[in-house]
Amino acid sequence: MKRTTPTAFDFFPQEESQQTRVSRFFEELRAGRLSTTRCRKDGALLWPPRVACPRCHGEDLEWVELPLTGRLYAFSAVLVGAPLGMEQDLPITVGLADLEGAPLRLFGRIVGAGWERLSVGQRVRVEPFAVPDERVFYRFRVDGGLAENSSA
Amino acid sequence: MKRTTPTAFDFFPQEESQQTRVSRFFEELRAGRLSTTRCRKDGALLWPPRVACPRCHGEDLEWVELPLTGRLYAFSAVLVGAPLGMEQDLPITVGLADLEGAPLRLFGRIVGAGWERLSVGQRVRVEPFAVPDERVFYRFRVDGGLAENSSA
Amino acid sequence: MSTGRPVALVGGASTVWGVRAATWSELVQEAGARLFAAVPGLAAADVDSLFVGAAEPERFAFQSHVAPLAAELLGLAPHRIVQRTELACASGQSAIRSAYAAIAAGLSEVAVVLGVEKMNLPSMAEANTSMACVMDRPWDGAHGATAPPFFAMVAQRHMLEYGTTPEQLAGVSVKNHRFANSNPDAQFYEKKFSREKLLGLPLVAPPLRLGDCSSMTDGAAAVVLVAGEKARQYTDTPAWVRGSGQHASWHNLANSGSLTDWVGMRSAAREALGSAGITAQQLDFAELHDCFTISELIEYEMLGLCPRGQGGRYLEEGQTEIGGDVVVNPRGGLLGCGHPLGATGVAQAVEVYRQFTHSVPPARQVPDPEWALVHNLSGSANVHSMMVYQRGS
Amino acid sequence: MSTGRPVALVGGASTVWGVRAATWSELVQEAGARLFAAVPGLAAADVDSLFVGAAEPERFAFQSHVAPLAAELLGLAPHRIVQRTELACASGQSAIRSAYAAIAAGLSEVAVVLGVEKMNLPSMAEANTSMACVMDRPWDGAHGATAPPFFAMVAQRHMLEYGTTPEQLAGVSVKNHRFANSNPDAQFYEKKFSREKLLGLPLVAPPLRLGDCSSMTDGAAAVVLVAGEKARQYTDTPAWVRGSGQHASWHNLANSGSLTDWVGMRSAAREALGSAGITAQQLDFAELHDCFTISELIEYEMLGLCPRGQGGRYLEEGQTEIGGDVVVNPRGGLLGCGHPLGATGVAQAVEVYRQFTHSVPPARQVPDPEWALVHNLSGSANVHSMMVYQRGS
Ligand SMILES: [Zn+2]
Ligand SMILES: [Zn+2]
Repeated sequence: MKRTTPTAFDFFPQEESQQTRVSRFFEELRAGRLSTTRCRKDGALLWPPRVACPRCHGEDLEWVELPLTGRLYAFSAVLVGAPLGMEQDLPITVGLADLEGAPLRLFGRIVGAGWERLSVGQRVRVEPFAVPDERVFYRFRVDGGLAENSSA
Repeated sequence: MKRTTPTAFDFFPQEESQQTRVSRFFEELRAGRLSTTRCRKDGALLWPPRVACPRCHGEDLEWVELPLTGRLYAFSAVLVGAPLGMEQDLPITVGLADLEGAPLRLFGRIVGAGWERLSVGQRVRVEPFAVPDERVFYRFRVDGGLAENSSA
Repeated sequence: MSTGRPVALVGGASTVWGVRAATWSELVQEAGARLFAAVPGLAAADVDSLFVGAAEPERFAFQSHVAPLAAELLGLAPHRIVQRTELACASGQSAIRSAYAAIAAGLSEVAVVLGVEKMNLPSMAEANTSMACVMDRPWDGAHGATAPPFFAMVAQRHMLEYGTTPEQLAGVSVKNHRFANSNPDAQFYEKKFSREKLLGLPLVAPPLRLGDCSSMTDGAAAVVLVAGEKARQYTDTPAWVRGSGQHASWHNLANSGSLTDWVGMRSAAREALGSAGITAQQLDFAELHDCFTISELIEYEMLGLCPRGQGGRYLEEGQTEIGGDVVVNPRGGLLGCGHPLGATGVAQAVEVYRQFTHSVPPARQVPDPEWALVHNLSGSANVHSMMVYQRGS
Repeated sequence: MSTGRPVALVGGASTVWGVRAATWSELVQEAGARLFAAVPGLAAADVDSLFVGAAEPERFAFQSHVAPLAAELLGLAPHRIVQRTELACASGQSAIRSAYAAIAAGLSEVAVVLGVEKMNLPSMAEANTSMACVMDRPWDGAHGATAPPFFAMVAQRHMLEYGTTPEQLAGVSVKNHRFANSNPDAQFYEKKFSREKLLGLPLVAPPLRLGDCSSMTDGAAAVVLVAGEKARQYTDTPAWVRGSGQHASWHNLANSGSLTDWVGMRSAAREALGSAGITAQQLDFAELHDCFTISELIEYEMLGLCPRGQGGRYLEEGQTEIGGDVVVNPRGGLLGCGHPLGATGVAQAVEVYRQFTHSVPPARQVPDPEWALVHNLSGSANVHSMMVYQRGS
């Protein structure tokens, strides 16, 4: 499907090496892996994937794989006011999740349960999903059952 | 025709009184008249149509009709690099024309002859034309024959 | 504090804000007409510089290079400095700060600052799309996130960590809408909101309801800043710029740290109040950036007006009403006035001048104010901008 | 001239410019890495302010609120001033001017200025659409006008009024491309252009051919400005800011007046040279805004380097080559380096520092330069921005 309407994604696909120096992130994601870059000099784990380290300003970075599970630190949902091309997706549930085993709090869309059934601490799993124009992105899927009580 | 692709026009029609305080310009143009506003206090002829006078900062303006003929002060043409939605129009000839009988040098697109056949001083006539989404705008049409020699 | 020349704000004006049947350029013209009417001593020929605060004219109005366009619309021909500043929701204050620096440095004598935004488009989905690019767009915005879900998460954490209630959130909205009922420029000038009504409005991003969120608004505002020695040519009551502070620390949401401890605001407050040589308790009123109700509660805490987590209680005690510790948002705030991104910071400064000159309706007049603070956050509260003004006499 | 503190530019760096397989944020990161490598004394913790020059990130990169995003990418946490300035093609210089004012006013001690633009998109029609909004978009841009046809009309009038020839226009391009062949950061570093070749390239907007027009370019550049007393901590050869000037007079094309007499540039030159206390003839080199070949010829005239209408002859005499009166665009100009809108003005300042420190290849080194001028026009040459630098020793 060819999209010409602006959405919150790039207007034109820019996930390939002709457009970005971190195309490997998207290649890995297609293969089901979440990855980012880490500075070889000072060990800083960088998100999103970088081409220079903001701590030491060096450019010697390496790719590392990230864990695929995390627990919600906070969440909400867009009930009205979606961007173009996303109106049909309402409500759009989103949240911040602390990855299990990596010092990273990741933001993303949540699927698998509406906001009314979620609570802080809920376990989620990172998964890739297809975006029009042969793109890929990641989202959270509710994982391992829902807690009894809802905090929202 | 419904357009969602950006062009050099407003993305959405904004010629009605629900969107602009100078909707009268477009109404007049539909009727074949070119108009603008003039300051009642100091007589300043304002282009494009204004809602406040930049000279005296008053808001007491009146609508006046402008002449429909002018002579080219300068012109050129876009041969490559058109905006979205205008690619099929290349080459796009444009120019500045001194209106005959009003102290105004108007910019606009020129139709009726390509840039190769125009010269400075060429007479042009202002005409309305239809823009998708039931909009209207003005352009210049080459008027009264072409000069012998071309200056471009 | 600047080591340069003293700088005074000597007047200002605002258009009517709301869903306006007017284009970007028409709003600018209205602001110009009202500014020159409000500051009779102002002559266009004396204005050497123009600073425009505008967040996204490239998207909302499909217009770039907006500073010289605004100059033409205002009938100005700036020959010292002409520029537009962008800092999302704080674009207006950013323009004022630039004018302040230029005058303090001796690079300008008389500067006009214009703030403007046209946000209500025939397609609101297009407008919402534009709001998604205030955050780290490819990595956060692409998930569909705009401001409401972010501040909703902030509210969720504040409720979880401190027990803040929906009723306390609504209390902010009640107060600011009540003040807006005395402000004819406000988007919600004529609309009344009780706590009960607010708590019954639909959810926008849980736990935030419609009344917890500021609006998409069309509007413009303008002020005049001059070198100190020229101030008396324009007014008997200049508003002196006495302090400023600003802080940016992160952008991508992964790097936000605690959602309820806004370290950038604490840093900006230290700089702004410290350079003015006062404490927060000495303020007579403050224009705080209530883009959402939760924002204002946390801002009380970050300013040091109350202990961490006690913003809701501080509000309920009435400490930010007229008669309390520090009046907050007598103009009506973003909640009551609307929030045309680039115009908000400038209109807050207009309110400072109006309060200092006792030229607002009694219902929102702060008694005999001497010190005022203006605050804007921008984006995901990852940037905080502040200025402190003192009334001259 | 500022009445504030002396301000020095103490170093800078540029990314490689061209059609880059890199995003907006990746260009920013590259500029940061190169800046910190080029200025070894620079510590992120000492940088109190960040000024970003960017023209249309909202459209080209669909990203707003770019100053704090850039801060995160550069590893900076500015706690004094953080803002982005927009002035279309002069956005980069506008950011430098803001840093200059802030430091002169005592509001900042150490400031980083970043200029950046990502212009090459998968759809160039989309990019061209964005360029149409630099002019008065609803009234002029809607006719399909972008910069090339406007400057083509300027060239047509200059040819008509003064007899300027296509060969003279091409001469500007020959000179600047030759300089760019000594600049590894330049978009056309490795491309050779003879006058014959240039005159055979296709017309873009008659009478302008491809070689008369600067390109759509991806690139970034950064510089460091500091309070005078701190300059020696960073360099033995500071570039002192000695003068500045700027002028905006109209926006809609109907209000342009003569296309060949740029009164705004004459005003800006008076201010900039006057505040520095020098004449144009005392300049050793100048970075002039050669967005199109005709621009550079008219700029010679408006600076007063030659009489009105004689720009073409002045070029042919070789007066703007090394060995002539005033070397113009030793960096390679916009024609040779490309023109990433927000980055251009910053890269010109980088060239000033490099020339002053004799750190460019001999083919473009100006002999022992002391005075330099940087000029940007923006839009339809309706705004002119200028700064004057003096080499410290
Ligand atoms: Zn590192
Ligand atoms: Zn008038």
